[in-house]
Amino acid sequence: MRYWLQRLGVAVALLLAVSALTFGAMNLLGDPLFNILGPTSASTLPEDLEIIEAAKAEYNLDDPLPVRYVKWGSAFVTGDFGVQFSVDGQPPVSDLIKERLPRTVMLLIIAQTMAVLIAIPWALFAASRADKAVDKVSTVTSFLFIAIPNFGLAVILKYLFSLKWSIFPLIFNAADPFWTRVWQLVLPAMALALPVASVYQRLLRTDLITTLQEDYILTARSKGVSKRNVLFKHALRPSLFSFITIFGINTGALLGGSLIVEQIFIVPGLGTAIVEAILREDFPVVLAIVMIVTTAFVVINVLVDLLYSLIDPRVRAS
Amino acid sequence: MNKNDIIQSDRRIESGEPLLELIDLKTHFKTERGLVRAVDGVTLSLKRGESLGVVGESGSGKTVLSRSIMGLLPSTAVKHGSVKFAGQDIVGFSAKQMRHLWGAEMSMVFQNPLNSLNPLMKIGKQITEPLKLHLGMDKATATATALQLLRDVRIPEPERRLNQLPHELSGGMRQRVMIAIALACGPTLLFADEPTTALDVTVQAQILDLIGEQRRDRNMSVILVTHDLGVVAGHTDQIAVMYGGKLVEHAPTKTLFANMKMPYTKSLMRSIPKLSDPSHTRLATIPGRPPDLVNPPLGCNFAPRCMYALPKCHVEEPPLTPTADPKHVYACWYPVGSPEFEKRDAELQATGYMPEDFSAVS
Amino acid sequence: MSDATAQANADGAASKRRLGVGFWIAVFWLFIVFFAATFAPWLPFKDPDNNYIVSGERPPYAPSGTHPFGTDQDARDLLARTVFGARVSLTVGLVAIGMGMLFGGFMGIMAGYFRGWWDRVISFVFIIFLSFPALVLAILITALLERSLRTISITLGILSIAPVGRIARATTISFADREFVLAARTLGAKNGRIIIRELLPNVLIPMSALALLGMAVAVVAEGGLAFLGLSVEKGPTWGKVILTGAGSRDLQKAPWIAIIPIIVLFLTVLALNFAGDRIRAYFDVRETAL
Amino acid sequence: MAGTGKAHLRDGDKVLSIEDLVVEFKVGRDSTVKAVSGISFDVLRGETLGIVGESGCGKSTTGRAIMQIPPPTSGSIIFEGAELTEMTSSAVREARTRVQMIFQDPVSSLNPRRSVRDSVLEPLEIWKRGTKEERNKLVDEILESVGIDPARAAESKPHQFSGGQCQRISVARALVLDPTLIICDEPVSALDVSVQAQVLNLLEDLKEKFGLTLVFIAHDLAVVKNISDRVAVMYLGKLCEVASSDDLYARPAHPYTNVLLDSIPEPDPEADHSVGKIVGEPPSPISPPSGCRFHPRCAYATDICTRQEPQLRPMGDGHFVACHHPVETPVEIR
Amino acid sequence: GGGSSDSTPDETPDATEAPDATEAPDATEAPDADAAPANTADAAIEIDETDVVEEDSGPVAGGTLRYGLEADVNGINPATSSLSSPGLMMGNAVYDTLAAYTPDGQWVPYLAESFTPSDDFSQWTVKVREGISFHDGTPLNAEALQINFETQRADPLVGLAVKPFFPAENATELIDDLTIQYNLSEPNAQFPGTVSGQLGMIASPTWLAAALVDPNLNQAPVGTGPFVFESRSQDSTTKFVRNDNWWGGEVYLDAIEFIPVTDPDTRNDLLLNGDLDALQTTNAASVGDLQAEDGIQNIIDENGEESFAMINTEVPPFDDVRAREALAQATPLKNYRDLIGLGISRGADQSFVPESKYYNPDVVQQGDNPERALELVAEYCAEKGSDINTVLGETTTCTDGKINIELQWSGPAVVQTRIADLLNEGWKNAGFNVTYDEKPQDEHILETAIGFYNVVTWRQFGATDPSSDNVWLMCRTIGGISLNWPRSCDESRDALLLEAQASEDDATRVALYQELQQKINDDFIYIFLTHTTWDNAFAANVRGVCDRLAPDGEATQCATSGRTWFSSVYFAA
Ligand SMILES: Nc1ncnc2c1ncn2[C@@H]1O[C@H](COP(=O)(O)OP(=O)(O)OP(=O)(O)O)[C@@H](O)[C@H]1O
Ligand SMILES: Nc1ncnc2c1ncn2[C@@H]1O[C@H](COP(=O)(O)OP(=O)(O)OP(=O)(O)O)[C@@H](O)[C@H]1O
Ligand SMILES: [Mg+2]
Ligand SMILES: [Mg+2]
Repeated sequence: MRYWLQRLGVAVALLLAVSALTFGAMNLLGDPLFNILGPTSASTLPEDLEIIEAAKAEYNLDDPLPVRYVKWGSAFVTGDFGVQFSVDGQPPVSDLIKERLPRTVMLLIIAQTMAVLIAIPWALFAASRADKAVDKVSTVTSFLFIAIPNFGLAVILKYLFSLKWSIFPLIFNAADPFWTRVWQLVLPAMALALPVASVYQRLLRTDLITTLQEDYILTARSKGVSKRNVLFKHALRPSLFSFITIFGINTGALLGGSLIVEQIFIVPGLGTAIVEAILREDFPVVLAIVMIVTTAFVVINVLVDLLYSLIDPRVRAS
Repeated sequence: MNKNDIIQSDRRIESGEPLLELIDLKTHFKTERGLVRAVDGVTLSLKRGESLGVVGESGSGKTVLSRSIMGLLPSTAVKHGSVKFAGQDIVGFSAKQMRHLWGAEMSMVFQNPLNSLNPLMKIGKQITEPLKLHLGMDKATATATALQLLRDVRIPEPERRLNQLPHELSGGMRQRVMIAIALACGPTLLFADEPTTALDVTVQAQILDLIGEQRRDRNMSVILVTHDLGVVAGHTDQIAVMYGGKLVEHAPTKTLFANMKMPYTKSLMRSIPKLSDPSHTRLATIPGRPPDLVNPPLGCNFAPRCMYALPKCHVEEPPLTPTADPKHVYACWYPVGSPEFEKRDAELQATGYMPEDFSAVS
Repeated sequence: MSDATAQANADGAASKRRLGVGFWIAVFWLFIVFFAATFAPWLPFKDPDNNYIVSGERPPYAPSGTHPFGTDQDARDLLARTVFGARVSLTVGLVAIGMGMLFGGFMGIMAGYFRGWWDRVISFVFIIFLSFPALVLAILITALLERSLRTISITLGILSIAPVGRIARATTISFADREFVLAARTLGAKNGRIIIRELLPNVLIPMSALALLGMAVAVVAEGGLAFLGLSVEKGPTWGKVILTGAGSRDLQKAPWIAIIPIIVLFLTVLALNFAGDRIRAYFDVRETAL
Repeated sequence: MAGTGKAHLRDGDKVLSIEDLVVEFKVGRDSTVKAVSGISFDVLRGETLGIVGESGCGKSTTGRAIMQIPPPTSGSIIFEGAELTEMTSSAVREARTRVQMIFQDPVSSLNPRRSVRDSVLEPLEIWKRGTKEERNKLVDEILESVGIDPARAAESKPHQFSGGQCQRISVARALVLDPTLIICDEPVSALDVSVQAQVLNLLEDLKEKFGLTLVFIAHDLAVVKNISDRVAVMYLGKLCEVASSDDLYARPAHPYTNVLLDSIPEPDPEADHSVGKIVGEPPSPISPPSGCRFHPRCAYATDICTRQEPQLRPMGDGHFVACHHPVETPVEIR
Repeated sequence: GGGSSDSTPDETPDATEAPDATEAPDATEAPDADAAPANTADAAIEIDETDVVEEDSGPVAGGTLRYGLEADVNGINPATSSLSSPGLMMGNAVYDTLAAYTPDGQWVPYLAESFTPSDDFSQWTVKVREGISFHDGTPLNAEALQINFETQRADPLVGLAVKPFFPAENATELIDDLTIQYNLSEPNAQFPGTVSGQLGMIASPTWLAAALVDPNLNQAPVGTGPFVFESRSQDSTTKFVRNDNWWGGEVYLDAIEFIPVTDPDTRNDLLLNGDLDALQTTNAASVGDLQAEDGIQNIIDENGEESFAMINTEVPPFDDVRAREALAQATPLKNYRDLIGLGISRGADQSFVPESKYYNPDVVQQGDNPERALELVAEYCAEKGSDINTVLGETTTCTDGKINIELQWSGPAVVQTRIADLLNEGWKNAGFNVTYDEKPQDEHILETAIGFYNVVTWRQFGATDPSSDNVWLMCRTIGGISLNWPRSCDESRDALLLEAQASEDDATRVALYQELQQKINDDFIYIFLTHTTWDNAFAANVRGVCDRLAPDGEATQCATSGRTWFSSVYFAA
């Protein structure tokens, strides 16, 4: 219990730090007034000055930075993420998030699922034949996938699967029915998943090989357990730890990858949104997305911890 | 091989034929450095109910020997010679064929009880696994049997243990569980590879007693692998001494301790501090390090470190020679008791068995 | 020694002690790339910015004797652009990982050696950086500041601090518990000496293997930034050169524009990854003796 | 047993004197491991004190407490007349040069990335002893005396040596600063018997040659007996019995000592191995048993053992035991 | 369509920048957008008939048209959003304009029943048709027009294009329920043309008022048009469904989905794959491909904007005409036209295509003359080399005999970068030392508007009627925020512009505009590069794109600056 409280404390501190950093950076390096008003912010006409004054008052721009941060933060925790500066009419950021988040979440879920479904059997296969020819081929393959930059892979996949062979659709269309949209996300997810699967595979393979050298594997074999059952029942579970850790950490990295993949596959998700928002210095959007991502990161890593203790009761004990 | 063969061979065992027979067993590993001759020609036999101690320094091939018999070797290993188990040559058996023997006919207890139990699997499951596998028991029967096994190895509160994980048990208890697993299907041959090295002395005594007791109760053969002459002394019927992958001396326990023939065995014996000796008693040492198994020395493996070695030892490999007692064999040109040995020993006595030059050791 | 480890060591010893042909091929490739990049202005490459238009023929021109890698849509020589692009990509990689090693390594060792509050604070800083998706941070900085080589190198440098630092910390911790460190303390060595003489050599090797991987990551990250239009403004970089030909139209009609630089990038990243992996394995001294 | 008391402390030229040493480690928020709970002993100049006991009984912790890593929770450690626990950290650093330690794992006690000669030279460099030539000469001499070829040491890393050789190098490193006291924490447990003998012999030789005082920690009573003049038996953070090594073997008074002795497998097939039996598992040092800490596993335990902690009392001939029911009747006090 | 902020013939907005040329330029463009009574515009509109399949039996109802746009928009409120081509396209679905153009460039009434000018063209009386109501049920009347006008004028950005041409007071008068009078500051014979684009799109006043309070409503437009807004997902699909009660008659399509696809290649691929039924593009390569493709119908329009490099005449060094000329002479015009225009977008010397009646054959864009450029640079530097180029900070205009300038453009976009590199390649070899400054589009527009630049790449001009482009050229639009981006004021030029605007006579106007072109050319304000080629491409089964009729029966223009209309569109059965 205490442990979880402590985790919570760290999580909160982390969110505060991340938000303060982002908030500070955006306000110091950017020009919020311009981002709210656009060209009008530079106007010297009297009627425009009024608008400028009004905007300054509305967005507390005359307050010192810390005060603004606190105001932003206290609104944020009540679910008021502010308005989008760069969109006409300044609709609430929460609208954007509501629309985009599910797409990105779906993309990441498909990607992670694919990665795991590819990586685990692959690793089991490679580890059970460690250092044989097949394993070497698999190692080379995984190296290739790790070394190919995600933008390169995305471009190649799109070219082959969408353009050349027309297996997957070229574009995400928000107006299509749910399952069609899911289908539209499969190829982008694949671009994210393949390198990640390779990373998972290599990690899991190494751990499996280590595990397979443990005495208890020998025990299992000397009991007469078949090779397959040794792999699945005895070796897999104890080998999952670094895999799970990386799985948690990778969620952040995957989101980074989705910035580019969403761009290439034209998926209007959080990745596209944040790139756009950053370019236009749409602070509330950037902040909201950064906070969501960080929170997700924290939550996932807590889940990973939970998963740990599920997999390994020894952790629960301590 | 199938189950029937084994049952058939049971008759032969009772008829006094050896349960296990090794004839010139060699196990070599292919590595980039070259061929590692981890076990290099071992001939032995063991009757049902007997216990054999295998001793030797680290790296002498004890573990590889027992795993060669079990067929639990990595793929880089190459075996020659023959291993007859219950009359059947199992040297060429595939892992699939061996699976019927593992657990059921021969099983193993490992050195490190911390590692040899699956850390994430409940004790109960680990014990019932082979029962279901080999004896086809259903869950309830298997659990009942497991309970009985835990009682047999004297684990307190066995019911509770079934649902515990290894880390919740102490080292000694884990080793007992290991033994219970090994005994589960009533094997005829048990390998115990340094079963007590990681344990405290007090616990060690308990475990060794337990193994001995189970051996008698079950009329099982035991091969006890250890580097501790003290351990084999009190718990085996015969002893095989290994050096550099070779069997260098083999005798019934009492015979061996009474009449060590190999200078190596003798030096090993002398290097152990004994409680009965007064404090500050000078210990004998064996200079140098064990032979490189890729390029073993010419002649006797032990010659380079042997304080009694004569030129012949460096050229010609001594064969296994029986003594007056045909059960006692050794491989040495100038065994303890031979005139050459005695002469040299007298010289050494004067120097307190210290090798003259330490740097020769490095 | 338990039998399992004995065996593992014996198994591993065989393949571990040699770097292998693959490693040397990787090093050879890296050497070529680094050499060409470093001395590009003095080597007989074409002008990477010039438009080598052949009158009457519309670029892009396919690879040929005059343009071994072909040209892009503006008839610029892709070999020259790839080589000059390497200057940027490799600078970014080197600066990034240099910063990572310097700051991350320092912080990681401090955290791992002193533990306690040092550790808590530094680890927290690392977590902050790790919980941002790196690319988001990179875009944030490059979008808000000028997009010069310096900004981008430093940005990616900042990003490599946390990952390198974490490894440094973990390695330090694993060594700080070893008895030789304890021995150094019992001999009266002060903290500074222990860190420099005892820990650093041990931490540095895993870190330098990581450095190669980190360089690979930075080189790819530059490409990612280029894909978002946020790489260095002026002059070719690998990412920008690839992006020029990455449209589906050019991929079909003039695939060499994107594919050749992608292959160069890919091979370089592969070589860095591979060399890093080999070095790590090579120096992974598991104490074998006994 | 869980004995306290100081009856066994002696007068004389004491190199080290420890009184009421307590070391506790916080684990988690509200539990402490009571690793060492108030032990006292002393070591005379030129003497070898052996400390034996089961795994986890606090042997290493005691050894490290002497080096002040970590400093003990309470108690006094007087080394050559000076109280270590009250020294400034630089004074402790200075004092450490005269107390040295050798560890159990020979390989991990040496820096894997430095040549072993470097490791041996290191202490001299730290303390800037002598000129460069003098330092080199000294190191070479000491390496020779532990049987390591200095030339090879200069170019080799630890993993190129065997365990026994590494342990000898550790000994050389401990020796270069010319210490008074060396604490050996299970220096031979990881070695093969043949190599173990080499190291034990070496220690005996060096002790004579350099006039050392040793504290020798081990779990193997036979080894301890071989090298020690006096042996202290520990159980769960307390002392059970202190005696000269021959005396301890001849007439072990504490039930635990008896069990220990009986458990040792003698390399003699005729030996009787059926006597000492111990029951149960060692209790947790987080919540040690009341009274005599050995009582839950003791065949002789009575009511008093659960309530009252026995004090060390003399059994004659410098033999002390902390037990309410010693196996041999102790000499009546006064 | 007039000035997009975009500099190039290619897809302006770049990959990351979804909404296009947002701000000022569009808004401003709209008012005068398309008013030419007698423009030969037509000459440059070409319908690629070859691919049109056999005429079928006639319009049938049904089907959803998926239209690929070059960018998404920020909002679809004609009174407050600066609508770029994609925005205007969506507007065409949901709004009707007061006037429309015929294929030969004449304005005709559309939502308005009639336009009646005063004698001097300084007052226009507009009467709207009776019995029309907005999608929300609000009736269309004169007051609705007035509210639309005032909302436009009050908007800080859209207002920029309105205010310079109307008096502050009494700009409109309500005559009766359906009639309103507009009072202009100066005579304008082309007034109805100005209400055929964004400024003529009439939105529901109820909705306009609500949108002022809740600006989110800008995303959900309400007009009188043939389609009713249904849903919008930013950067993805905006959907409109058929208005079954459209005043103009039967509408065939069930729905239209507008899908922004910023990458021109992908947009093409989607059309060819059948994921889209139509698209707009200006990318020369794409246009070429689409024309080569069988089964695709193309509507090509070269009348639109021109691409050029635009020079800020206020800040040294370009306050000196020699420096400007040097830059022009240094410009690799041929390379640009070959490599970027690909022979698809033709080279431009002025803002009129050769087919236009206003075209001045004597005006030739200077360029490709580095020797001349170097001479001028030397001359300039000798004299004014120590002036300060404030755009570059405290840098002098010349160092080492080279002029230091900054090139700014809107990015990120691949083609934009290629263009910058290409221009730089010419400039740097002819005495210029160029600093790059790539800016996100809105910042780019802002810095251009406030005059914080040396030279930018830009795209603008080409209104159906040239008078609609006045706003870019007149002295009165210079200010804190200038729509006269180059900040080049010439009273005599203004006089020409006003005279042309007030005249209905073709010959007079031709002469005036030709003189104007010569003036601009002499001043080296713009370095004209190419004429933009707009292509609206349709799948083979899309019909009726050019069949839209005005209520009074005239045929209407079928595409302008990349946008088309939808009321007559249907899918072949
Ligand atoms: N898989 C393997 N490949 C190559 N060599 C091996 C392998 N397994 C063991 N060896 C080598 O075979 C020799 C004998 O090893 P083995 O494990 O049998 O020794 P041991 O007598 O059991 O020693 P210990 O007392 O340390 O357990 C050693 O030199 C070891 O390095
Ligand atoms: N740093 C520490 N933190 C917490 N507990 C510790 C720490 N060091 C030692 N302990 C605990 O203190 C007790 C005594 O440990 P110590 O290492 O002194 O035993 P030992 O007698 O040397 O055992 P061994 O024979 O296994 O080396 C053990 O229960 C151990 O778990
Ligand atoms: Mg072994
Ligand atoms: Mg210890």
